[in-house]
Amino acid sequence: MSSSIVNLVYLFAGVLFILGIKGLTKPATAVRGNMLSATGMLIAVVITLLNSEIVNFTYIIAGVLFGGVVGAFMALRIQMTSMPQMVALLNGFGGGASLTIASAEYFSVLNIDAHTFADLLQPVALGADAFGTGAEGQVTLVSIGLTILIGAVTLTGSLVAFAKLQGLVKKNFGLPGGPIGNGLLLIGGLVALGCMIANPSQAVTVLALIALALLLGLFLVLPIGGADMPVVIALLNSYSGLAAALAGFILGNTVLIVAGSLVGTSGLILTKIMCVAMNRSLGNVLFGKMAAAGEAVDADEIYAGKVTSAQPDEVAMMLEVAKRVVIVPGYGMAMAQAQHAVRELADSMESKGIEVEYGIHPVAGRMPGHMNVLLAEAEVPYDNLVEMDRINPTFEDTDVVIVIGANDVTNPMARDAEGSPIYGMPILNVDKAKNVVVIKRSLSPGFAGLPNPLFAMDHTLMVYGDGKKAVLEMTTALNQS
Amino acid sequence: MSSSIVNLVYLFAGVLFILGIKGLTKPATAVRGNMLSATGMLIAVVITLLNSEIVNFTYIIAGVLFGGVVGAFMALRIQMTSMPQMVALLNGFGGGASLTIASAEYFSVLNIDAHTFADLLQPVALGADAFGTGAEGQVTLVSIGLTILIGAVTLTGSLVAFAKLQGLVKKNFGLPGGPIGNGLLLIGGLVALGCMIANPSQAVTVLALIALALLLGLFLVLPIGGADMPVVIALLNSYSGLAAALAGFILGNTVLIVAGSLVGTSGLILTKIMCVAMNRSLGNVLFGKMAAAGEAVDADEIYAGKVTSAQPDEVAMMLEVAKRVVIVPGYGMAMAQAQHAVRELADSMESKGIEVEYGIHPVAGRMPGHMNVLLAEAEVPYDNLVEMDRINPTFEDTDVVIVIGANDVTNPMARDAEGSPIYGMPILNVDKAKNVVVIKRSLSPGFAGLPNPLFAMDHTLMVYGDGKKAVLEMTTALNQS
Amino acid sequence: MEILILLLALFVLSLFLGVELIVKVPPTLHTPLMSGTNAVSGITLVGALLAAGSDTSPMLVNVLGFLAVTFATINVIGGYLVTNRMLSMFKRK
Amino acid sequence: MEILILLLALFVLSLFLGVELIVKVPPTLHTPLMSGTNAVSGITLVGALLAAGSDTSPMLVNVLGFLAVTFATINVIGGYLVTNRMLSMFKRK
Ligand SMILES: NC(=O)c1ccc[n+]([C@@H]2O[C@H](COP(=O)([O-])OP(=O)(O)OC[C@H]3O[C@@H](n4cnc5c(N)ncnc54)[C@H](OP(=O)(O)O)[C@@H]3O)[C@@H](O)[C@H]2O)c1
Ligand SMILES: NC(=O)c1ccc[n+]([C@@H]2O[C@H](COP(=O)([O-])OP(=O)(O)OC[C@H]3O[C@@H](n4cnc5c(N)ncnc54)[C@H](OP(=O)(O)O)[C@@H]3O)[C@@H](O)[C@H]2O)c1
Repeated sequence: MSSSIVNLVYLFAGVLFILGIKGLTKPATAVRGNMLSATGMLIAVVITLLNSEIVNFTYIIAGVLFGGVVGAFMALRIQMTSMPQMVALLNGFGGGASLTIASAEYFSVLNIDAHTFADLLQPVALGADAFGTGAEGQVTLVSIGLTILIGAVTLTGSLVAFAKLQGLVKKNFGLPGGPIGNGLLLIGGLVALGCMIANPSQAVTVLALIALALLLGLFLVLPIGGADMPVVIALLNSYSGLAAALAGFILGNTVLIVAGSLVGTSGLILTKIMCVAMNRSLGNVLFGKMAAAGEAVDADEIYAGKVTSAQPDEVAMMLEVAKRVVIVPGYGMAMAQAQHAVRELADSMESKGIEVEYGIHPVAGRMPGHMNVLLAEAEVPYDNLVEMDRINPTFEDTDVVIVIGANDVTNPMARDAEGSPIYGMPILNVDKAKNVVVIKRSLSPGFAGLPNPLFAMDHTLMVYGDGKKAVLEMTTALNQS
Repeated sequence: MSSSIVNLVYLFAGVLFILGIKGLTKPATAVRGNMLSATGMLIAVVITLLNSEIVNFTYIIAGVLFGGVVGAFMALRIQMTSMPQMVALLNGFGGGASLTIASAEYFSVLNIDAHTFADLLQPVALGADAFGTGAEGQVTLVSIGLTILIGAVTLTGSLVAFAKLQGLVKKNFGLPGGPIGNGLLLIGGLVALGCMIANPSQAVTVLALIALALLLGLFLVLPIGGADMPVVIALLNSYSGLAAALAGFILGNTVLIVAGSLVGTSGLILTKIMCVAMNRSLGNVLFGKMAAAGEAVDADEIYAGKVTSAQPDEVAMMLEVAKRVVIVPGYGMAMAQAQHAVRELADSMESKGIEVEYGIHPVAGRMPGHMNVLLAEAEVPYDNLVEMDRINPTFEDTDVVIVIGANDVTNPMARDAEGSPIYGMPILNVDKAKNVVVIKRSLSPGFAGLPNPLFAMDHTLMVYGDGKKAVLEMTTALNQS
Repeated sequence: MEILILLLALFVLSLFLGVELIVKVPPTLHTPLMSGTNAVSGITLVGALLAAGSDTSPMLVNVLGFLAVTFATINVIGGYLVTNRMLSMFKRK
Repeated sequence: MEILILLLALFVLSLFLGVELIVKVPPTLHTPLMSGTNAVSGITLVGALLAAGSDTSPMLVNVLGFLAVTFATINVIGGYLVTNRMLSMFKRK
């Protein structure tokens, strides 16, 4: 197989990735886009396997079989509500792949026949141009080092993110000194990288780089709160793309560069979208805590004596006379797995001639588009899912808003209370509706840890209970009436 | 200057071109975008001049001075209404540049010291790898040949387009056999190209290619009607971009490839937009006439006794009591240079509290965005220029529509008369407004050569006269009232 | 060196293209976008195959290659499958 | 050959990027877009300079180079100036 044909095929695979992402810009073409992208991957893999440099298929077959089974099992078994964890985990594996590839590339040049760990630490006699002549050798070395650094940070960082989202790690703790400790780790890593470039024959520099980078990933993410994980994942996703692009520079491979850059920009843009929607800077997410409330807000003072609660059947009576209802889902709907119940409630209302729409906040839930995926699972047509900017003007003409498991994204303090930590975050103005029904288990706060004055408003009714159960009861009551 | 620095600078220039076109996606950033793009050009030129290969500056200085003076003179003197001609002419020069560069590249390899034309025709002793070894040599030769072909077609084609728009050439005529004659020319050109690749030492093949391609450009555009020139220009614009990109392959130059492809796509997309807006296929524009009317429409029958005409001061009285007026400009506004007069009329109406908007059809006038440029020249803010899709639903609430020099883009036959040659072309539904005032010199048809039933409608008033004069009179009458 | 600059040019253009494409993805599809691009980043599988399949390299390289192939395959298979599962749930009214 | 493929890759990516960028240009700016891209296509000036400035080539090449420089310069200067003239007329309310 001539190398130019291989390269042409790689270019073709790159085009398929581009077309795949283009497909993702519309729901109607998204499935096909994903298929195109997968086809590009298949083509790239097949042409690589036909490449004459590959002679030993043992490790490849073992790896593909093992990885394929694990990947397929995870993908087919995961519940839609656990999507954030899944993405975190996959992302970690991507980082791991970059890390191991770059290391393999390095050690294949060193050509150490190591049987014990100590063998690795022996310096090797290496020609000056082992990694390529002149500037090219430098670039290759820098790329290897950066790929290792980024890949390792992505690996451990994503695993921590996974553990936090899965509830395996609950505490947020970091190195003593916080960002300073991490800064020292980073500096250490960069020093190791520098030593490696200056003296590539010393494998110990690379081992140090790997170790420091793995630790860095760990301690970068451990201090960050579980709810901020989506931002972290998007950022790490972008890193893993960059690592792939860098690997492309090492191997002189166009498809790695194209695909890696696409992933890199995607992660960065999603990160930015989330930060804007939360009205926080990326620095604040990564290194800060939520800004301490200007004046501590006293939940009791806000709620005392002003909260009205109701039973699901009372709400059903209210729905009966409504013309237009908007459903606002949040993280609690995912927790309660209430998406199917919500769809049934909406169906039941629609069969009574009530106009029903869903108001979707860009950061409702725990990852971008989280609510859309859950409601799509429950077969809610995506035309009914209305974005914040378009639903907000309609609340004044809405008879009842049903807020299910959403909290922060409806908190009027974000709009009115200057000095509040979430002040300035754009919200769904559900309080402008004629009646508001809030379904949650208690008055306890959401992700931002703040009380919500919405719950104490005159036209708000609280329905306490698990989201799924409450909604099911409402539907039953509505159907019987 | 090391060649890698030069190449990096070229890449930077390419990025500036990209940013420049990105700037053009919003009116607010467009000026800056154009500056960025021009800066990219400057940088690319300067770094090229610093390149050590350039030793003889005589021809360069002469060319730049001469070209610069001519270009600047044209750009600063041209009237906004003659913009289509200007673009055609510039485009032709672009094609000419590609043609001459590729020829120069060819002859510099041949290295003929020609003093008479006959010298050129002598075959030259040429090494097998004169244009590069193996496949690279082939690709270079193909690129040279294609660049010459495309460049020459662009050159003469654009010059004809210019002559037609300027009214220098009025007749539409082609080779005997129409498309067949052109097909033969194209085949001849391709044969010459093939001979040149097979036997590059024979300069006569290249000379034949140039001659055939120049003729092809001529006879491709001569048969096309003057009003279709914008489509032709956009297409030739796209060709000149492709020629530049091909030249990039010859020279192995990134910035030529990037810039050339951007121009190529731009031209193609504009061509497509125009064809869609006219509801005609590209093939129909290039090779067909407007489809003959299914049943010949008799203008007399449509107009006889049904057309009401009015004087400008009668219209002014009508405007006085209007709440909302929409102005629909067309090619006639450009012809009459009435854009400033129209702005004054709008100002005068607005000062009386009337809401005024402009309805802009995508192919009103003779090039895409033609009306926008003219009205911008008259300092109409671009927020007031409303696109077809957005203005159409508002006509029902509009008291008076003033159609000035527009015809086809308001013709209800496009909507209602199946079988009409313009049937299916999206139009401005001005006939839905309460009153329609049409300013033109007569009942004669527009570009499509069709009568317009709008003129015969009960709620339509025709104001006969030159566009500028009629509008000025209206303004005077309105101001006096 | 010239090749490096061309690779760099490719990188820069891909970044621009990435930005233009991704900003067009509607919020509805942001979760599938994340998992889908995740799968794309598994393109490192190509590099992994080269590392795992060489015969001239020492054992250590093959083992690293095996790990890389495993990781990248999980990423690719898992990413595409889960994205497909999500996307096929999206339905128009 | 490898360089050729990289150039081709660059070409393909630029085409994609071009499509994404150009479709975003609003109709208002279509005329300046035409003249502006026209100016960009004058980038052939770079090639023209190389052809006109070489000393080893025969006279004929220099003359062709001179023509190319002239044509390309008209294209560049004329295109940018006229685009700038048009664009500076566009004003917000
Ligand atoms: N989507 C993203 O991409 C993203 C990324 C980063 C951060 N965030 C942040 O996440 C937050 C999302 O806002 P949100 O309004 O969706 O959620 P939220 O503010 O975190 O509130 C969720 C609410 O759901 C309730 N809940 C939990 N389990 C429930 C169950 N089984 N049944 C019923 N209710 C239940 C909880 O109240 P009870 O305990 O009283 O039931 C809680 O108040 C925002 O602050 C946003 O900034 C989102
Ligand atoms: N814009 C583009 O990109 C583009 C490209 C290709 C083709 N086209 C075609 O061009 C046409 C554009 O439609 P349009 O409605 O703008 O123009 P039109 O249909 O060509 O009609 C222009 C009208 O202006 C009148 N007129 C000419 N000089 C005038 C003056 N001095 N004062 C007042 N009126 C004058 C003419 O009528 P009198 O002679 O009676 O005055 C004529 O009927 C469409 O058919 C379109 O398909 C446009």
